[in-house]
Amino acid sequence: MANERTFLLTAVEPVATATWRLRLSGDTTGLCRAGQFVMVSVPGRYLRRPISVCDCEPGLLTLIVKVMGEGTAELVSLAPGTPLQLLCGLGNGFDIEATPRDKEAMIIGGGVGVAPLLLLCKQLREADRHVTAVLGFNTRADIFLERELEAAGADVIVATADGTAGCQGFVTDAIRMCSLKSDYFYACGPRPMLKAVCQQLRQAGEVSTEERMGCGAGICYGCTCQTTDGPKRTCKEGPVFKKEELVW
Amino acid sequence: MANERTFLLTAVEPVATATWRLRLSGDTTGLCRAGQFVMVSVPGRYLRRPISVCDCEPGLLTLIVKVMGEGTAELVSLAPGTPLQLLCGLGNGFDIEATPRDKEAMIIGGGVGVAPLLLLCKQLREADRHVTAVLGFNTRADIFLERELEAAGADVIVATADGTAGCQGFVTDAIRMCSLKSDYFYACGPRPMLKAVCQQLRQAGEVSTEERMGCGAGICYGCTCQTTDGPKRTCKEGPVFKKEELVW
Amino acid sequence: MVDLSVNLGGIPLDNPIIPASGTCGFGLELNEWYDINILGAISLKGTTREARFGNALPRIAECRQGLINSVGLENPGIEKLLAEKIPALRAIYRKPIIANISGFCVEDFAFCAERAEGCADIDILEANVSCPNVHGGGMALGTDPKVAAEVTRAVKKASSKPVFVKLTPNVTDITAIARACEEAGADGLTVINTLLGMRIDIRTRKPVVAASTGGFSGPAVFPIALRAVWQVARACRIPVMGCGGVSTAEEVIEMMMAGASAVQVGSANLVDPMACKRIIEQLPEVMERLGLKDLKQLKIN
Amino acid sequence: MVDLSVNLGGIPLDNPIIPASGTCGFGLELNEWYDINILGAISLKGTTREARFGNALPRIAECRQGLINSVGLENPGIEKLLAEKIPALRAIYRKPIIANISGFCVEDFAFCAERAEGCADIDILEANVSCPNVHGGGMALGTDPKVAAEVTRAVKKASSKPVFVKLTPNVTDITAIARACEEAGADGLTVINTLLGMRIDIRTRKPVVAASTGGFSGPAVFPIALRAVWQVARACRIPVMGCGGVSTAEEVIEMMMAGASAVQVGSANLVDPMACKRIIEQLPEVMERLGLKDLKQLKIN
Repeated sequence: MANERTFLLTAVEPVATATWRLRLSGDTTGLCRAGQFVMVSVPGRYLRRPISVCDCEPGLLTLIVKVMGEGTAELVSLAPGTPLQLLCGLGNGFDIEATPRDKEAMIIGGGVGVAPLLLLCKQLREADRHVTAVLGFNTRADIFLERELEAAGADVIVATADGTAGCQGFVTDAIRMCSLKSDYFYACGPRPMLKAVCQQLRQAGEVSTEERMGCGAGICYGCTCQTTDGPKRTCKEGPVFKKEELVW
Repeated sequence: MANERTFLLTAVEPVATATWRLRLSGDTTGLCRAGQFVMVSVPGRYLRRPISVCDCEPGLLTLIVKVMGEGTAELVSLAPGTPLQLLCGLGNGFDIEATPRDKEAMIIGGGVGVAPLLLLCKQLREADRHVTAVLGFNTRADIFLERELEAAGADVIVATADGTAGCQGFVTDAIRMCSLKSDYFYACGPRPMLKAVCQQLRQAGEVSTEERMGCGAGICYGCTCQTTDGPKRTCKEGPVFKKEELVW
Repeated sequence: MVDLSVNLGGIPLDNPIIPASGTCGFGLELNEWYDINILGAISLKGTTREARFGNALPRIAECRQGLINSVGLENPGIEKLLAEKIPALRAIYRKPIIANISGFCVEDFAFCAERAEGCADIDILEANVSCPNVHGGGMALGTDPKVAAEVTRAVKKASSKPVFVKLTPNVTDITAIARACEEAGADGLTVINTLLGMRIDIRTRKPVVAASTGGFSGPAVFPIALRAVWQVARACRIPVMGCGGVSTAEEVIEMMMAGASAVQVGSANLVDPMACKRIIEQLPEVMERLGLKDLKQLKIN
Repeated sequence: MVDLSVNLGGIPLDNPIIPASGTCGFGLELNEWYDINILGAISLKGTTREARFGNALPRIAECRQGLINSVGLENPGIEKLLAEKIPALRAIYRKPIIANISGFCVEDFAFCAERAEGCADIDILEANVSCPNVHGGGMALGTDPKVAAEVTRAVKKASSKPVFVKLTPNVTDITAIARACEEAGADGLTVINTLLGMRIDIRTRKPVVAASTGGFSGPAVFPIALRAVWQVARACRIPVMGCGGVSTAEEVIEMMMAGASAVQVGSANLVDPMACKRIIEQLPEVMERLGLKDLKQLKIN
């Protein structure tokens, strides 16, 4: 259930170009559904920032923050020891059970959208699903989480748009070139990537979408998107939607 | 000349009820005119706070802050080591030369208005004027700067409204009861005290007034008061006015 | 012990705190964060005759001490409000329910009021003639005293419930609109809705919200809201629900000193879903510090 | 190297930064903090026919990200402006001088404009029909398109100098006032003056400023100012000086994207007398980051 908790920022580490890993210590009880997000208060900014959970172990929350503007820049410049107020356990999260037991799950991420795949991978593996991770970045310097996903038991394929690492092209190119198969897919990343993935893959799947949010708690209706099942709040009924719900 | 300087807060010490001494280290060159004030930026507050200079030695500025509202409360709760942006050298300050050499100056303060008397006393003594300090407080627990003024060479008389220390009554009562004489006076404190002092004392003198300020730099005309010489800005032509200029 | 209760034009409230329309969904969303029975009342998301998706995304822009929203009255329509949303809320919530209704012409308001009349769970109707996010209606209805009065009369005629008209600050003289509504029979006024605002993304050179402009709210607008409440409370005899930028117990009391009988808390809920709870918990301490035993007759001149 | 120069309706400025009337005194006060010849131009404190003390004290109330002032047009009168203030300023300052004139009726404005006509050191007249702090005049003149147009015509008739009319945001439709001024011959518009605001001291239970209400300004009002500039720049062809809550170089560029030809910086000067200098120094870096070579044609649709 959604609630407010105070975490202590314990480390801020660069993991790729303009991309930082924030480690937070605090009570993580009941927060470990992959694909959920937190709303983080940034000192001096009015609105909280939605950030998807990258990893969650007892007492330790890991977030990946891409610096997009002044708010995120301030967030990654906070000193270790700073207390952070988080709204936790937001959104629906991924559906692990949607991949049949002992079957193949493909997890696909683009850019900072790779972040939630780590916890997702761990939970799929714990539930005895096979996992192939396909990660798309613009260039070698943007790559992050590759080794962590491997360590978590995924077969990892990297694609870079400029070919500086892995397959050259987008995640959809990598999937086609490597003839990757799966029974179900999970995707997170920029909208054009999500659209291409949904159009290319024949199997069922779900994607985590991103919209500019107000409250992150289903209250303001600022992030409502149209779905085949009517309007839905990205922060509440989402951010994960089934492939067939999405209207492109 | 007025300018902006950054000081480092080195100590915050309680000196009386809700009254704190702030010690700041930084460049004090040219800032040592008694009766001038600084405008202090308080984190999270829009307007700066005007605070009169209590003492000024090379590299060290001393301010006395009375907690009146949220802004001043935040100011005295800042941690030593916090950098503070100050607009310095504001206002006209006291006129030391107005007391003839080797003559008697009376310096009169009420409540937090006692603060600027320390630097004033030091400068009068350096310029070979005799100094009697008359300090008025509500009660014993409010008293501050008594010993510092004695150490600076003043004869110090304290009055408390409730009689818990020194003479019972207001500064005007103490002056009358002790038959204190002087050739010139300087006063700083609440408006009713300043009015009573100006009406009771026959000799010439000057008083430092207080008004709610916007900029403190003569720019906004928020603190203009009427004087016998026309409207004057408290922050610029003041805060010190000759007794005969004041309109009560 | 201090007494937090207030009287909103004959309706007793346990305390003056009311989450504002559009910042608490239909109640259940807020109840996930705390038991909403602690509230004085609740004002539900603005509802129109037909369901609406609202404006294109993005609909949110951040500002200093505030935000711009251009949601544009997304809502499931009055029938779904009455058939689903209100019964679901009433099942868990015992305090007054304020149904906020909106429309694009006088008839829309009359229709919604008439439908709401049959719903015993609605305690107050709030007629929103001040939404800045819809074209040909919304705010336009609330900027002309004659039209605002017409809406008021139509709603009053269709309903026996107490009717509060929610006013826009985007006018030359809010007291003229307020008096027109009072003369037309309004039982009270909600002052104020959002201010028309805008932000541009200097990187993309486009307005931040797709609708270009939107409603600006948050602590930044508090001094404007307070002034409007003070003006309206002096100009009218009917009660005022103060609204605009309130996020602390001190600001609640300041609003009531300006003349508000109850206080709506809006944007604060969006950055802190527990804002109303915190304010209600802070109120006794602030009242004690100020020497206030209750919240009656705080209004100044 | 980036080019900071702009053209304000035919008047070339080295850069778009202009300290707003009422936030830079008569120029010399600001020159104590830095050499004001770095400014694009300067708009002097509002001046009336006769000298004025202004409103009773206190005149200042703090707000979140802003302040309320109720100075009430304190000024030495037009004769002293021309005889003392402007010659003293011109002795040390070579850039355009904007004389801000105000009054309580059309004739007051005509009188000031006529007197200013003889002063070659004044480059632009700014007719302030929007001061919220004086009764029976001030803002009242700027809330009616017809009256605003009358003031504009009177000032234009009395003077051959470029005339900018400074508009109030406290109106239902600022574009109606703007268009009326344009049709009456205004050479440009300053958008916006302060918003009517209020604060109450909950300890003393009195309004913080003696005049009860005052003009609210500061970063809090930026989204409202930006919206007004955007609306006016779309509705009129004459140039707009954007004004309201600007305190960073980024906000200057946002204002210009909304349609401002130059940007006035107001309250920022009161908390930081060096604000304009800092903004001018920041501008090149921000422009380079955005890939802007100059500040021309930034306006979006």
